[in-house]
Amino acid sequence: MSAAPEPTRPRRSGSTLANWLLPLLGFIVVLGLWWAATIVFAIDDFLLPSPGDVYVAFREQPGYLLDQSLVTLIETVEGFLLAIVAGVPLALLIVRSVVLERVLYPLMLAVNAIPKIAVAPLLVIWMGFGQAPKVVLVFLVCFFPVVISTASGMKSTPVELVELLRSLNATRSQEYFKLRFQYALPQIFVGLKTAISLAVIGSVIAEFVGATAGLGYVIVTSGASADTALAFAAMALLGVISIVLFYGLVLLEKKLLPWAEESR
Amino acid sequence: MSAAPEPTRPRRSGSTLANWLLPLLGFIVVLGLWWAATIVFAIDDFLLPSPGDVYVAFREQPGYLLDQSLVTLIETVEGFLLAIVAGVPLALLIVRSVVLERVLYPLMLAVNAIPKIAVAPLLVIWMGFGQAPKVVLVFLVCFFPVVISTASGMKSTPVELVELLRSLNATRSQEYFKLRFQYALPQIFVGLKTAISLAVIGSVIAEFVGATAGLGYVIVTSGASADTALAFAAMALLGVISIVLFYGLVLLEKKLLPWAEESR
Amino acid sequence: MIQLDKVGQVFESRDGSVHALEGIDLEVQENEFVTLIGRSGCGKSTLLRLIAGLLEPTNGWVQVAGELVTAPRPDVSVMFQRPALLPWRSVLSNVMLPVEIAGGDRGQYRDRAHELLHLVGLNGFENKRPHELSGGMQQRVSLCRSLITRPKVMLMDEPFSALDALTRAELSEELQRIKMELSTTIVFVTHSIEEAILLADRVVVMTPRPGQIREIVDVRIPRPRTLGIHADAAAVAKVSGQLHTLLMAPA
Amino acid sequence: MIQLDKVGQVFESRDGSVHALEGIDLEVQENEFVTLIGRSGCGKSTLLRLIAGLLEPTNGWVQVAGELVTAPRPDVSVMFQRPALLPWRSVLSNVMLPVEIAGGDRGQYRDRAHELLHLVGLNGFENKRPHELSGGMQQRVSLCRSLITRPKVMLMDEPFSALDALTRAELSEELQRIKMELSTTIVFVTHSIEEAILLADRVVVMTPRPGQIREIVDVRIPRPRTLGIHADAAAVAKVSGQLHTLLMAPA
Amino acid sequence: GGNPDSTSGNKGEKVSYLTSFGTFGREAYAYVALEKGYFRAAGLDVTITPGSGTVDVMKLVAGGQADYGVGDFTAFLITSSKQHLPVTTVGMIHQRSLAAIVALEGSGINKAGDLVGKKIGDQPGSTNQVMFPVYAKASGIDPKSVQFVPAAPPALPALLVSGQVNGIGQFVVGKPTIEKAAKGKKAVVLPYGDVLPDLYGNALLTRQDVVKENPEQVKKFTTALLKGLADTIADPSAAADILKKYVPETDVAVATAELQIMRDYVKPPSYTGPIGAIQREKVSTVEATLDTADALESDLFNIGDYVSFDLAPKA
Ligand SMILES: Nc1ncnc2c1ncn2[C@@H]1O[C@H](COP(=O)(O)OP(=O)(O)OP(=O)(O)O)[C@@H](O)[C@H]1O
Ligand SMILES: Nc1ncnc2c1ncn2[C@@H]1O[C@H](COP(=O)(O)OP(=O)(O)OP(=O)(O)O)[C@@H](O)[C@H]1O
Ligand SMILES: Cc1ncc(C[n+]2csc(CCO)c2C)c(N)n1
Ligand SMILES: [Mg+2]
Ligand SMILES: [Mg+2]
Repeated sequence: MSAAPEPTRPRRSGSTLANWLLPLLGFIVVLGLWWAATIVFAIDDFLLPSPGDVYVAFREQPGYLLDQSLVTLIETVEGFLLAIVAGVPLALLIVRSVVLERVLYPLMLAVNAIPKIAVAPLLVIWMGFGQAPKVVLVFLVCFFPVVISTASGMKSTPVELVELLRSLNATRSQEYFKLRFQYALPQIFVGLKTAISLAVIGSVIAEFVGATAGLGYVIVTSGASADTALAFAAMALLGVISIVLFYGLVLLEKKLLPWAEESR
Repeated sequence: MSAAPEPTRPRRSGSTLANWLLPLLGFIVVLGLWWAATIVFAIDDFLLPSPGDVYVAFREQPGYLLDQSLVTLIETVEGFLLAIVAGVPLALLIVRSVVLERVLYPLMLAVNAIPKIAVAPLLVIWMGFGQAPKVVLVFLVCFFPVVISTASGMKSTPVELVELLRSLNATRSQEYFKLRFQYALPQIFVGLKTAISLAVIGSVIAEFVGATAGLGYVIVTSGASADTALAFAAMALLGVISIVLFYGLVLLEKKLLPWAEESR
Repeated sequence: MIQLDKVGQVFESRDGSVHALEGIDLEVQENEFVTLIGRSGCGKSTLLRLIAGLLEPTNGWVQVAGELVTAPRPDVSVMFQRPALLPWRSVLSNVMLPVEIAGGDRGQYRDRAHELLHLVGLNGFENKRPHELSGGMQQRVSLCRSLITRPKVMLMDEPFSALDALTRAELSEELQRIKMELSTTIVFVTHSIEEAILLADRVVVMTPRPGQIREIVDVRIPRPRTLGIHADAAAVAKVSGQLHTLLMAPA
Repeated sequence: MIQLDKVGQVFESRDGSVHALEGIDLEVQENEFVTLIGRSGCGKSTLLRLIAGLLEPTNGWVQVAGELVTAPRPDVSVMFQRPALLPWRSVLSNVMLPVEIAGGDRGQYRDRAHELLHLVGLNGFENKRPHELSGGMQQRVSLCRSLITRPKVMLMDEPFSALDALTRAELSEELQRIKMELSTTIVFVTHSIEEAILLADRVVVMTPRPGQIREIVDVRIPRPRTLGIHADAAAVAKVSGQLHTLLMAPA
Repeated sequence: GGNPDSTSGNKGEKVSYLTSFGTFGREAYAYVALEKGYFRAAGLDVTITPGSGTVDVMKLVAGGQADYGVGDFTAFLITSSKQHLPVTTVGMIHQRSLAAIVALEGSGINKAGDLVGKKIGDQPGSTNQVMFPVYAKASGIDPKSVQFVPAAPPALPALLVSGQVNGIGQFVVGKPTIEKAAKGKKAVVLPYGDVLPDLYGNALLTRQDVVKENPEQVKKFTTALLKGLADTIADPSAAADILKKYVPETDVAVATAELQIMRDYVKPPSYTGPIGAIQREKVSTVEATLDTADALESDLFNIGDYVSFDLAPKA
């Protein structure tokens, strides 16, 4: 309870240099091992291109690849935002009504269990070749974690705080907007961080079917012409997009919720 | 702190009947809407088969579909178990070494960001047509949530308990096996529950490429011969497998960790 | 100010019904300081929640300021065992929360908030977040919050029990001082005999299963009272012994 | 039994170094009951952790039973503020944990575990899980656990502070009884003056920044001592007032 | 239930084989050869696995995961010119290309000229898409006047029937499947072979080192497989029944219809050579056609590395 730091809580060890250096080191070691493997075992580059091959594939058409990355990025972000816009209010309803919760949870679980890759062609058939089916797929993929984390965050609001607002004669919407939603934010961010990786995968899966652009499209077409190095370059860009979006959320969280880190 | 129930904690509302009836009702309503939609809008059955069509497709070859389900189920469970067997020890290492954590986390994040569907063909090229690439893909998909949840569970062990064991002069391995691992179990189960849905999806994705059996194979082949009803039947079975595995884990957790529910 | 008449409260739960309170008759005068003491589970919190309008009695009735209580009242404030501050709000905006919820004129109350924070020695901390304060400071913020709307009645459910004994003593003395400056009626739940005696005009001793009032003890020690060495040590020891016996003995 | 000689402890942290303890000289006799009292952050827990061997002093040295302390010792047991029970273990197996960790003969100790549980009034609860017990009962289990290996020294860090005042009084009295039956040396940290006086042969009063011993007060009140009405009220009030003054005044 | 991954069960030389795509009726001949014991008689213990398109088959054969596989010859040449996979052709399943654009009756598409301004769905990199410019030029339309949208092969029939596209790239043998999906509507098939008679269809592929190190096995395998192919086109419905035995989800009627169509592509009416033969002149024509279409990447490309004329049945 005292403001003094807890004596035995493990401290973040030291320098920000280590924060960057160690992960970088990890990546370099992995790249090195990969490269060595392709040389030592003389692996054909259609089986496993070396990092050099992948870099060459990227250098050959950087502009094109970046354009495709942008397409994927936009689909990803749109679907992700859509999932937030739809998921948060639904979570609110679920928290307010036990009946709705009982009815909707197993349904969402079942929908979540359906492999989205099997749904992608159906979406194209229903919605055509535009961005719509991609955004919808991303939405489908993100929806579940967003709803679950928002609902469970709002439910975990301590009874003492809820009772405080009740004792102040707060309305239902004050209870939800001044308290529960705010309280749930850190947990909502956990859901968002889960969802964002899924979102990237979702847009790629959608682009496997009926797309004319995007990194998923690049992967399919390069696969179809046995250009494995190009496929790897596209996957590496996907990795970059994922990591950037993930740490973007981490940053946003730190900005928006400075209280969350210290007070729990 | 008292043994008496907390007065304001929301109680689980009533009967077990509602526990079953409400979700069932949800499913029935959704099936009804779906069926009505196919009739009212006269939707062609290769676009959206009615629940009846799907049932007929299942009835035509129940034995065959159940065999394929079994194939998928076995791959799923094998990859899932493999992820546990490999992920838990790795999590242990991560918890023990800050350097390893710093090196491995971003790598795992990057690997997790690569769409597994793009990896599936590569696995087949590297490992052939057997079960191996499917199991490996399931493993890849499950690994991350298992490691993350195990590591964060072990790390969240209260310092007071760790200090207790230290004060008893416990060895490092006693600290990890008598305390941290056990303490992490509820959180490990959270990871397992996340992983199991992904596992099912993973095995299906793997079966899209170079498989000769399994529900994923059924979905691909039925799609290619425009038998949408059969594809839906396979997806429904996938939903069933997912839900069964999920609730199996829930049950196992209740059995193994009766203390977890009440004491936190 | 507060009247309880044959109040009973029965909770229905899976393993049968719990008689949390039975036949409670209690009258609290305006400006009086009453403490409730009793073992865990004897219904102290339930009683407070009934007065606060957070719960409706299954038997009898509760009146505040001559009106039947059916919902939380704006002139009754509640303070809980834990500070219950919203972690994302600054100290000032936590104190202002009741005004904001009620939709009052914030400008006018802001001065009062600053005054109150000054009163409890928290001037300069207005823009800190709760996690930057110690437990005792947090509980002081919570006290200011429950005073901001000038409540006629303050209901306090073990507000200091999570604090260490020294901070607790400080805050108890502070509460007496504030009580003397602002005239409010206070019902205060505690586990501590020391605290009950220090604060109360009357101590209500409760016994559990079912929750009933066992005895009401008058504390006729002049104010301001302090812990430690003082002239009334003998009187305090007497009341203390009496309460101790009442609480420890079987009902 | 315990000797501290010019013990100092400096913690290095991001915002500079904290002098948690400085120049602590203290000798605790065999079979003595010493309580440590002081405001939050004055280094009480740090002192206990040094004696327990969980921390090495940056200055001076710590001896237990004539030997320099470098690691936790099997004949020293520690009891914390919270019960620290493993939630997946039964009461009995929680009590047996130290034996299990040390790899001792379980059969022999099992009888002792049952005896201890009987001593604290928990017979019949051996196979319950911690969450089925109240806070006071859990702390009793924790007490049994710290007694199972017949420690020569018991270090207790605010073991009862999370309990309500009445349960706390009961357990304090129980601890005195046990102490008289089993002869151990006890160092007991508390925030409560009442508790410090009730339990101690000597009360060590500490002051913060840097953590130093301000004074050591002898408590010459005959045992067994109880709360409530008793013959020594005046003596208790005197010591209590003295401690109060020492603690409240600036260092 | 059945497992399409089937072996003849006896102890012979272990050999693995990939179909070109899935286990449609058009792939029945391998199962026929297996069922009738032609492989066993040749001392081979063959495992059949469904493939997933020419390029995947090439990669799997090149990577050693399969010894033999079937893929479209044109797609094979185009891919080989870019990626130089160590794969070669040892026999020709279809003497004429099966590639076609398929539309539905009543969609206004009845001939190549009607494709102008239309939307065609196809798998990226498929022969149908790659060869379309050649086909369009030969048919007298501007290739750029037709829009191709990419889609996975399994989604193509549904896309066509749902009207999302006006036509799809398919093999001619896909007609029965489309008609089944279209619920009675007839399919209009525009085979590339009508205007590009020299294009080959599917070819039998194997690794270059197998050809070098074990030509005997290649001969035995090719002979046995082609014998199955001969039986299949002689009696399509019996072949479909055999396929059904190994692949229970087979629709026998559709498979039979496919095989009936395929007959004219394995042994065209004007064709006099043996089943499976590869003709040098025709390969040169194909190469020239591809060159004019700018479909071959590299000037260093030596077609002799990718066609093993010696091992194929001789005319
Ligand atoms: N909502 C409820 N449902 C069922 N039983 C309840 C409820 N609220 C309280 N009780 C029961 O009523 C009795 C009185 O509870 P209450 O919380 O008022 O006691 P208390 O005196 O405040 O205890 P403590 O000192 O531990 O805070 C207890 O037996 C409790 O279990
Ligand atoms: N591991 C540590 N690293 C840095 N500072 C520490 C550490 N442990 C303790 N301190 C600091 O040392 C001082 C003494 O801490 P300690 O926990 O011993 O106090 P305490 O008397 O037990 O307080 P409390 O009554 O709140 O338990 C405090 O200022 C604390 O912040
Ligand atoms: C159902 C169905 N069967 C076969 C093909 C033909 N095919 C499969 S992949 C590919 C491209 C070659 O790499 C081609 C032509 C198809 N499209 N759809
Ligand atoms: Mg209470
Ligand atoms: Mg401490």
